[in-house]
Amino acid sequence: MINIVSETIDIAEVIASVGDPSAGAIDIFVGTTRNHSSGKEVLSLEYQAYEPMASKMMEELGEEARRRWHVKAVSIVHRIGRVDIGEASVVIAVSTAHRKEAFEACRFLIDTLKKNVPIWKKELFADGEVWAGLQE
Amino acid sequence: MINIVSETIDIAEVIASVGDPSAGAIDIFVGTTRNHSSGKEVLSLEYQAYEPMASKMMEELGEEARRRWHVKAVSIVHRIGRVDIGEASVVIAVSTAHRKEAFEACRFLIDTLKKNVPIWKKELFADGEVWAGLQE
Amino acid sequence: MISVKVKLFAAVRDIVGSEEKILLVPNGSDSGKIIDVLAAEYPQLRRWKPHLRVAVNCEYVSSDHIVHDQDELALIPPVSGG
Amino acid sequence: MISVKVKLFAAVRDIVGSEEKILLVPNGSDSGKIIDVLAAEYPQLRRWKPHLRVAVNCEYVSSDHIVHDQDELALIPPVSGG
Repeated sequence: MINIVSETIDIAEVIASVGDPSAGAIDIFVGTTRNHSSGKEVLSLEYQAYEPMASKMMEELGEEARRRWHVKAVSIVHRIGRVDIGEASVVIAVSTAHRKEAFEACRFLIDTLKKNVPIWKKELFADGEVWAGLQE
Repeated sequence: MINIVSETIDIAEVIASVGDPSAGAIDIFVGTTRNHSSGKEVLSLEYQAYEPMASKMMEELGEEARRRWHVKAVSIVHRIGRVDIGEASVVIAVSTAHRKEAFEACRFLIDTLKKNVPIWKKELFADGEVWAGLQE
Repeated sequence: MISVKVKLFAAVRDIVGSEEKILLVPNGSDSGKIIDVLAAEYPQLRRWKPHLRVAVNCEYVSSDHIVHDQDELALIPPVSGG
Repeated sequence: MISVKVKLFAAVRDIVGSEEKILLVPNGSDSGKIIDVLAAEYPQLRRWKPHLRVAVNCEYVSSDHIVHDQDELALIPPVSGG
């Protein structure tokens, strides 16, 4: 399941989507929106994506994880639009025979997604809003 | 949430239990029962625990993770009794401000649980059953 | 001259005030040139240039990548998904 | 003599055929001695001895740990949870 959605991500559904009787391990990463950034209170967040390219890259990343870590199944779901504090903006799930591979593949996927996949986060503060990314 | 249960683990509930508005990352490990072990087909599994000691150690492990990785919240739920193939035997969830700590703490928790927490798995094969552990 | 579509995102979209622009540029233009053409019209883009990656048809390309008629480009400011 | 409770698990429980045993052992016995006392009654336990850890009151202890009256011990075969 590779998906970009504008509603709440159903985490249980994402996990179920990587279920496999030959898998012994599932690692799941959930990115959630924080109430603080750069020392200031964040009121809410908004995500924007270049959808066709982001979907394509997420598919390619999933394929790369399959090849490199003998992944049984991988799902990546990113939410766009407004996301309230504490809600999931991204969910990545990876199933493998053994846990080491699940952790490594999941870590690779979120690290690479954050570095390269064309999605942007706008943080709304009491005194204005700012696109994250350049400062980091 | 530190728990030993004899029914299906509600993974979504475990994840929700570590939600925190100051957390930006949740890593979740799900151990699932595999249909193969030592090259043979596994029909089902049964887990046994020394419950008071297992609970105490799981609490202590959670505390250690909090101290070492600035964990916001941690939950560890292990299932005992019969567990069918593909079902979750253990779910560990860790929330942190940043993802590196979530992955490291979660990895530490499952590695240490598997090494030290007094829980045992019996694998039922077509031709008999065996307690895992000694061979590994 | 060739015609390319340029998709705009995040801070760059806010500066241009539009999700995409259709640009007419000389044959043989590279992706860096596309940014210059837009920056001529929107001077605030100049300070962004060193931070922008360019994608052509949903693939990142280098700044000397030659664009073709009907290509879909995207200016990619530093990403912050996840 | 002191009385200790010994909890049994997994393969060791199957050998003994019981979840726990109450043992009377001499004052000053260490946890290794407890295994020997049980192994005298259940010889199949002998090959397990090198693989067993002992817990006293829910804490792992070394094999020379002196046990006390009313302690709850547990023989811990190699664990396989997770």
